Amino acid sequence: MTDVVVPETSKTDWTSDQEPRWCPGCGDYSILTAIQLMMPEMGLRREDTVFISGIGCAARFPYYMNTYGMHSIHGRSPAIATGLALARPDLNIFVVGGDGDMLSIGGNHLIHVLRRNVNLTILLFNNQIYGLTKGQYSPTSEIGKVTKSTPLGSLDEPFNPVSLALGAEASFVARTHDMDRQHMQEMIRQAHDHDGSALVEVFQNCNVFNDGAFGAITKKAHRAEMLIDLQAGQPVRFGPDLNKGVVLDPSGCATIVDVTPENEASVIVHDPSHPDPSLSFALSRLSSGPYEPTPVGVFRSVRRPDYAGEVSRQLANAQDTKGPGDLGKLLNSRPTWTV
Amino acid sequence: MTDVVVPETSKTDWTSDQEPRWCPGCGDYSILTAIQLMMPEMGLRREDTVFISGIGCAARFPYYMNTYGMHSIHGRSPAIATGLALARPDLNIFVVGGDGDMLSIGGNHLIHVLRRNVNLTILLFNNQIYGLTKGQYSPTSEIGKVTKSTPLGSLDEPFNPVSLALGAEASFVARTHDMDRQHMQEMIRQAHDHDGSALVEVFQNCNVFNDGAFGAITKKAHRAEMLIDLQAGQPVRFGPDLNKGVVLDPSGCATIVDVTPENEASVIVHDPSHPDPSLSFALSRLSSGPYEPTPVGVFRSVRRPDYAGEVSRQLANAQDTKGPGDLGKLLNSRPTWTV
Amino acid sequence: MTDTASAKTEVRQLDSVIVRFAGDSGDGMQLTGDRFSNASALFGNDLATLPEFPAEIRAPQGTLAGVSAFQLQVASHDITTPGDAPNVLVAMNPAALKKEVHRLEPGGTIIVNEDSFEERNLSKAGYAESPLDDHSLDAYQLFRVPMTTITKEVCKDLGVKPRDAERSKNFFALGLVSWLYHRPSDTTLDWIQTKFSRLPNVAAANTAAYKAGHAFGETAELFHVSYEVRPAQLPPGTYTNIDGNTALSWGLVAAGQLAKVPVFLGSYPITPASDILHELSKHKNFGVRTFQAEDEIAAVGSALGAAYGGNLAVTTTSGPGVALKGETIGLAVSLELPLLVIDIQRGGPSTGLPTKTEASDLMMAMYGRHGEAPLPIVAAYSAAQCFEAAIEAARIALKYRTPVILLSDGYLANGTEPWVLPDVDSLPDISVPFATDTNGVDDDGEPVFYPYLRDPVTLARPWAIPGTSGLMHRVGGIEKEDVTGNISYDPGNHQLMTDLRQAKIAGIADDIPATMTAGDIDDADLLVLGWGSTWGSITAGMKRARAEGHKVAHAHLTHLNPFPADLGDVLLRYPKVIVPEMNMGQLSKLVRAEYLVDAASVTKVMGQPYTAGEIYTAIVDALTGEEGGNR
Amino acid sequence: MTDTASAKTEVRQLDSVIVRFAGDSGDGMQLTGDRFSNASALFGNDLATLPEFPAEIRAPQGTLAGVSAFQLQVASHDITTPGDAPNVLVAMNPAALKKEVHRLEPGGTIIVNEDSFEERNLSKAGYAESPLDDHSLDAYQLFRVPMTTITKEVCKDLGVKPRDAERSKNFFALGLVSWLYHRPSDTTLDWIQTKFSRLPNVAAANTAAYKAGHAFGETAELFHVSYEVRPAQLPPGTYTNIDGNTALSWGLVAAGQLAKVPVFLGSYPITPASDILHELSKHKNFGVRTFQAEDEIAAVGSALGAAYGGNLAVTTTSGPGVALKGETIGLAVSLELPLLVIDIQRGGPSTGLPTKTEASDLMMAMYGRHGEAPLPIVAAYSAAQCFEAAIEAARIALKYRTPVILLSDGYLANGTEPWVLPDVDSLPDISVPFATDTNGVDDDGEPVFYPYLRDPVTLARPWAIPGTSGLMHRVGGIEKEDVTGNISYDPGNHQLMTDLRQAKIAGIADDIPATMTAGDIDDADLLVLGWGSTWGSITAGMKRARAEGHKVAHAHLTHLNPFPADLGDVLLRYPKVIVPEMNMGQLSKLVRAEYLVDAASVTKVMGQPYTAGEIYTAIVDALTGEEGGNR
Ligand SMILES: Cc1ncc(C[n+]2csc(CCOP(=O)(O)OP(=O)(O)O)c2C)c(N)n1
Ligand SMILES: Cc1ncc(C[n+]2csc(CCOP(=O)(O)OP(=O)(O)O)c2C)c(N)n1
Ligand code: SF4
Ligand code: SF4
Ligand SMILES: [Mg+2]
Ligand SMILES: [Mg+2]
Repeated sequence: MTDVVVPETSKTDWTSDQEPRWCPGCGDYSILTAIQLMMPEMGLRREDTVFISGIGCAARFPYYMNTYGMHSIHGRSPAIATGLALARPDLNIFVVGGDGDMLSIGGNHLIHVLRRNVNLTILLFNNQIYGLTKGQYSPTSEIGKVTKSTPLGSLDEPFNPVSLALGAEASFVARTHDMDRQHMQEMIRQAHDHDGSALVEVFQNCNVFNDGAFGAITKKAHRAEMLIDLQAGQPVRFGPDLNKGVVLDPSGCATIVDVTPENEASVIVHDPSHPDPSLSFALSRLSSGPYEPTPVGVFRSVRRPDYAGEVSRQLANAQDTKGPGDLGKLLNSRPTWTV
Repeated sequence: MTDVVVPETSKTDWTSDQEPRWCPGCGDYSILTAIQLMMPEMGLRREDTVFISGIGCAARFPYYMNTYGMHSIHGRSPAIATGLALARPDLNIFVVGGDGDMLSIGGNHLIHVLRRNVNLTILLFNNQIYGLTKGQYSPTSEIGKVTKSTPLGSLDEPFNPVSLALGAEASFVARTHDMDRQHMQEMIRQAHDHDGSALVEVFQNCNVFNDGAFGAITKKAHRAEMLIDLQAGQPVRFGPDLNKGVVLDPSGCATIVDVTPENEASVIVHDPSHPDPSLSFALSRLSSGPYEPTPVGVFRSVRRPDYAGEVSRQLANAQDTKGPGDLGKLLNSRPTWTV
Repeated sequence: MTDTASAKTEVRQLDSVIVRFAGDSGDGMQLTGDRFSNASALFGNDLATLPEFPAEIRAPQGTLAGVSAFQLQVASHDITTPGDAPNVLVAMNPAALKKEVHRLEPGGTIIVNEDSFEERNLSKAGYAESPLDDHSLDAYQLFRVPMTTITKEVCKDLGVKPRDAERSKNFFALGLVSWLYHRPSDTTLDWIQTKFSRLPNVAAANTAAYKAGHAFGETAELFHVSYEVRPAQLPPGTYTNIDGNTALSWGLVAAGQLAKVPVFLGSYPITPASDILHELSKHKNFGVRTFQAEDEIAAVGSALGAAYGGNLAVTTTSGPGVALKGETIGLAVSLELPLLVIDIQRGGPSTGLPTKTEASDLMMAMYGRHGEAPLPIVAAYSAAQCFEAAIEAARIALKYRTPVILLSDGYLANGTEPWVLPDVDSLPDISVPFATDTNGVDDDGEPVFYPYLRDPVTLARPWAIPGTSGLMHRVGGIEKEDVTGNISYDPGNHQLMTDLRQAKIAGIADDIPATMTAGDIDDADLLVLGWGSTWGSITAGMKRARAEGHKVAHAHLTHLNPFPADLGDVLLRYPKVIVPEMNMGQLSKLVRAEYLVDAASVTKVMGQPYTAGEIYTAIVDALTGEEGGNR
Repeated sequence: MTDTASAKTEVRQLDSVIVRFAGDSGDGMQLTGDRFSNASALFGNDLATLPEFPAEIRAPQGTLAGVSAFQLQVASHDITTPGDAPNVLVAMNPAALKKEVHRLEPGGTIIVNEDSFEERNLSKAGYAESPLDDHSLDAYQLFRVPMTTITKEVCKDLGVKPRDAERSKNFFALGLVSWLYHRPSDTTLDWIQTKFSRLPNVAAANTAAYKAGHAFGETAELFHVSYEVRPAQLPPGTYTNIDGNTALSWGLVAAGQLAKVPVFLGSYPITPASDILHELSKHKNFGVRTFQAEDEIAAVGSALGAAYGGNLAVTTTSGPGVALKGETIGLAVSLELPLLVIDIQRGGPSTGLPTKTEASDLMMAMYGRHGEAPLPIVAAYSAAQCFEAAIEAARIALKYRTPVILLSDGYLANGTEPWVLPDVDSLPDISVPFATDTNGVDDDGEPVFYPYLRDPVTLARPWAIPGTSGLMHRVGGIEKEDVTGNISYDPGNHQLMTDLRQAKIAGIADDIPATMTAGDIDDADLLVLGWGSTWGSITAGMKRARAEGHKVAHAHLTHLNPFPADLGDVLLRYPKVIVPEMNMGQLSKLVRAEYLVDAASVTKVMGQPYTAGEIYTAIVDALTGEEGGNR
């Protein structure tokens, strides 16, 4: 709000007096820590920072941040945050929610916020389950999932949140996971730096209702083989000795190959800032569940005018053109007569 | 319902006694005619056919079809149709709505129906405007659109309905327009034949509030140059002498080129049934507004189990395993004691 | 062109006249009515209007379903309704005649566009034979005017295509009726020039048609009498003719200025509320932000977000939209943030009658949320008063940090009346301070901010907006501990907070005006209790009853929750109470429950406002013992 | 192992006993309570239970917020509540003791897990000093039992890891209390074997812990008295111990069978309603389809679609979900299709107290839709009666082709009681025929189907489902013409349809049982009017008052809209009426408005059911003139 230097803060400054109420061992703790450690580094002011969430375990997040915050209702955080962002383009607004909150009941608000490019950093804690309501399947649960509401297995094809966001014109989409603090922090930093909506999918372990959902790719021992670390300007390679690479096959699909001197040149060079999201989309299709090599990192990051900024610009223009509002003039703007 | 031969019908059999209440010249009329002419050809029974709609000009559609029908509430037709499809997998269910109905308020239901693959033929009449409420911009209106609610021009990036559907795991996505009856009918036929959700975007002219929105591509004189007719198994070529073609550039984006003997082989061969939607997605990005060459036809058509069928299968299995439900047994299924 | 009638015709003075224009949706009847109203307003009459149009953009041409009508009353005295039975019906086609003629006063005047009474149109309207020829209209004064023919004729030399020329026939009708009632022509002709400045052909055709109509009246020897309605003796001031939605929009702009905070509107289009979105989106230079959301839930959500950010947050909609917003409004009740929810009511249930009026959302406004979620309800009672109602609703929302539901309806929204412009400087200051400082100390004596520490008088909690250093806090929809606002599942705390939320709203009764009463306040035999847009009809109906010597009082509620503190006393003052409502008896239920008063319900759910006559009849019935009853 | 106490201890006979188990969320208190209940049920006691748990999956360990409790009353006679003040409190940690001890009866028994009273836990609970040592509990009988230590000890040789062994300490507590109250052990031990058949280690540990607890009671010389509660003299029949949500689910399964149509459930998970979705999804072999929708709007939408297709369509939710479903329920009112909307109420407003009970959605059920959209409301009054209530709600929905709201609440949902299983053959046939033929002729004499031609008695319209040849028709939310169902904006038709929709619902009054009354029906000085889950507390509270000679009657409503036809007469029979509700007075408002009866509201909004004592006090206060008042 003022233009003095942002005072230095530490993790404790960003920690509220409320004790987290997540299950012991929940992945949400590590995300919280990562963010609390990250805030001082990003040089934000606590009073200019707001966390908005819906309902769910993930959505308890704002209570634990010593910032402004609102724990709203299920699914509506992107809409509420949009209003706040439009009213107050000066704030740093984070939106936090689970896969049920943001992709089930809140799916529409999410895709609309992404296409509008409202200046929000959106953290989607994807644990592929409904945690707070004690274990029903979610829109990211794999087909055949046996849960309380699907004793014979679920039948619904899950969303791939990255594909969905890209299809919804998102200008920034990234993916990370709760086992790698540094990577999480890097994604969140980039998302926050981005003008407009930035969606970060965080694979998050719910150790009570869906334990180990991402173990096959996020366990330290599997990471080299199973995580494809997307880096802007770099060939998309992974594996212990970067012996694997991703190429585009003739049908336009991203495919994993063993990199050889012959095919090395055809390995895709990742360009998240390409105006056309097609290649990012193709990369998002590499894995349809966390059992195959899965890309993490920034899929897409393109500049587009931020919605709240544009709204403000229209207001400023209107004031420039018409002069500041004059109530008396307004009331007299239709034909009048005097008695 | 019965297995006797479907009696032959004609357009009048499919026409209800209600006079259409659209503006003279509205594109909805030609879509209605196309469908009324099409139904007899598809060999459907009227009593087994249901049209479900939300609210909007487009959504008046069911009233004019001599079938079962429901004109429901704004945005909810995909949800209502899902329930009907699950309860009655024997029916042919069509869902009709406008861009506001299906992509604004109803966006979430649409994307969930698509990922679930509920057996519905979904016709999205995209006129890039709110017709019934007299001309506000819609989620498909181009940026800068001056409407009643955006006197200084709209600021929202529009959805590309095809991209959105592909990002939402749709198994069938097509696009057509209200000026070409044959093409409309072909798309609708294929959509109806598809098992699971089939989305057909129909460019539709609202001659009162957004006249000529698609004129640049759908006027007869422009079609050869501006419509890219996607045909399964065929190279993606267009232009008066098919002199233009679509290739994939190294960054994975679909690009239009003048076809030469040298590059002819690299012209994309369209494969809507490819399990990976990446190339279909790339094709959907060719045009971001109806001023550039725009693909029409079937973008994607892959087989995936139909949701309602799967639900029925689980029921049948349960009956096979447990025997048909016995109420007395159920009541006695917890520990009991007798007084 | 002159404003006085030609010498041949007699000029009669009238106190008031009721005119109804009716035609096909494409015939421009709304525009015609609007112009007639404006000319009358500028001439100095008091007036009230009632536009009525079909829900379709354009229903099938020539059919009954496609008829669009506009009724207005102009008077030389203070009036409050568009009148009951029209004196004149202008019918542009057979369907319009068929659908509207039953409304006309006995012996009233019918002016038809004779050209349109050809076979196709007659049959579309369901006439086997032309009513112009079968004596079925003998009880009326029928004037057959070949409007289309003459209009085409006068446009011939203007270079206008015949089809376009035909479109101007409504201006012919307007010219004719303007002549008949001595309306000034300048206002209308000027308006044509301005409006169609970019389409000179159209301007020329409309002007020619208007003048032809006017001349036709003067010269055709068809009309032997013309009428004059003198300017009304309205209180001095500068007037404008205004509809409810515009007045409401301006009230919101004003409220922002008076509260010294930016206005934020989150809305999703819906009839009959959309025009508020349209109007507010024109006033960006007032710092007004408008956001067309993806649906009503996002609309109210965005408004709540803006409220949290310190804006005067508004969401506008109609019944179906309010039904969708219930959960978020409940959150606003729990968060105790200021929020204006504006419901322009229309015919229900479900999609109902989208373009028709009704006032059947009162109970939803009271109770349409889960749990105990009380909030204040304000209702506008006339088109012009929507301005004041918006400011009052904003005042309450801001002062008490609460969502407020403001009820208007389709009749107020689209109807117009002259409005004496308020002196801007006399408008109230409704600003409230944001919290800027800590307001307590914690156990260790450190200063802290308690987001739920209440003002002892208003019980409002502090409004501390993001960006304020040192006041960081979290709010949410789970029950909050008193004072600290932290999550609390404590049984006693939940009771306390529930009691506090209720007491806060109940306490507003001391901060609102006493019940507005009129008529035989001291010695009436009957009280007519109303709310919302029935004000005009009740006023007019009561006038009629009192003119006949009946002793009747009228109490009208602008605040539906809480009720004015004196309402119980007011109700008990009269031996009988009737409550006419455009619903099935919603307010009557509320006052019966609250005061155990046998308030009899009078109901009308027909998509149209009460006529003065209906109210008059209800009054007489109640006084003669046939009380209550429907319609 | 024996079910009789050892010789050393005296055995006292009790009529009833109230036990409360309390511990950390991770301590398995719900399971412990559940097992104790089941053993008691199978032993033949009457019983009622009240589980209470935090909203978090697992709140911070050892804190007050993390305490989970389970109270039950077992009795040798007919009881209707889980009891007021527990006779015994089992506290597994300091937080549980701190939070729960105030409930205990004077001189009541406290059994603590002594091991957990170490510094860290004490300080988490906010104890400066151990309450076991500071004489603060001197007014009670305190038993300190080293449950953790003994449990670990007996598990030592079972090959169970110490951490896992510790987890079995709740079975130690269960064993001990089972000994104290002479509960049969076999039921519990058998259950352990079955439940943990795949985890033999766990089964062994739990068994060992249970037996150790039992043995501890018998041998430790700590307890000098043990208690026996004889089986209750319940009416003959086969019983099962059932919670409200299961009873309700089974009622829905039964309703489908009785209606001879498939059941469709469209639902979105929400506490405390989710278990109905879970339960119904197990019964696919009954042809029950369950669909977990993307949100509540889709849930009710899908149900409406299934209703249109001819299913018995149901949607289950809690308050926030009903708030979202309002618009679609309004459509169902307009379409006149059968639809069950089930609201398991919880503490509000907004997210409120998700795991706590409240009955504050009655007004929303009545009025939570725009326009005039009346619908029937049924409320369950006990856990077991949820079965019947579901069938009754389905009966009304099907017969009258209308959405019905069925209200239950968190207390009924999770609480259990013995239920005498109904004879399946005695259940009513609630099937209704689908329309199969045309029902009129058009102007040309051709047979046609009129979708809004009503049954003259029920006013229900025909239910013609897709697939029926010759009956194709369209329905929608815009106002429909009487009989034909075509879109109609006609004013008179709208009034007619509004009247018809209201008359249809009002007419159901003739098709429901008379008001359920009990107590001094003929000569009471006071009527206690209740609805929903207060039935048990009112019954118990009234019993107490009548035992003291007060003349009190109890009327309990299972149908809230319309009211039973005789309700007005019932109310007028008594000089005073009080209405205790778990809200701020919602039913009292409805009856006051309807009957102008001065029904005084008694309110409790604390997330907990009324105790019998609170009702008793309200009765005495009312009789002695201190009527009404809160709590
Ligand atoms: C309107 C509404 N519907 C349903 C619920 C119940 N509910 C709370 S959280 C939740 C889903 C939780 O899943 P997710 O969003 O994935 O978050 P997680 O708990 O897994 O972090 C549901 C269904 C609610 N609170 N409000
Ligand atoms: C809940 C609700 N919100 C808003 C409306 C008002 N409304 C009716 S149709 C419509 C949008 C129409 O646009 P579209 O869906 O594109 O259909 P079109 O008229 O263009 O065919 C709106 C906003 C409504 N009927 N119900
Ligand atoms: S239920 Fe799952 S997501 Fe929720 S707090 Fe526990 S471990 Fe975390
Ligand atoms: S407003 Fe537009 S979309 Fe609606 S009927 Fe008229 S032309 Fe068609
Ligand atoms: Mg989740
Ligand atoms: Mg549209």
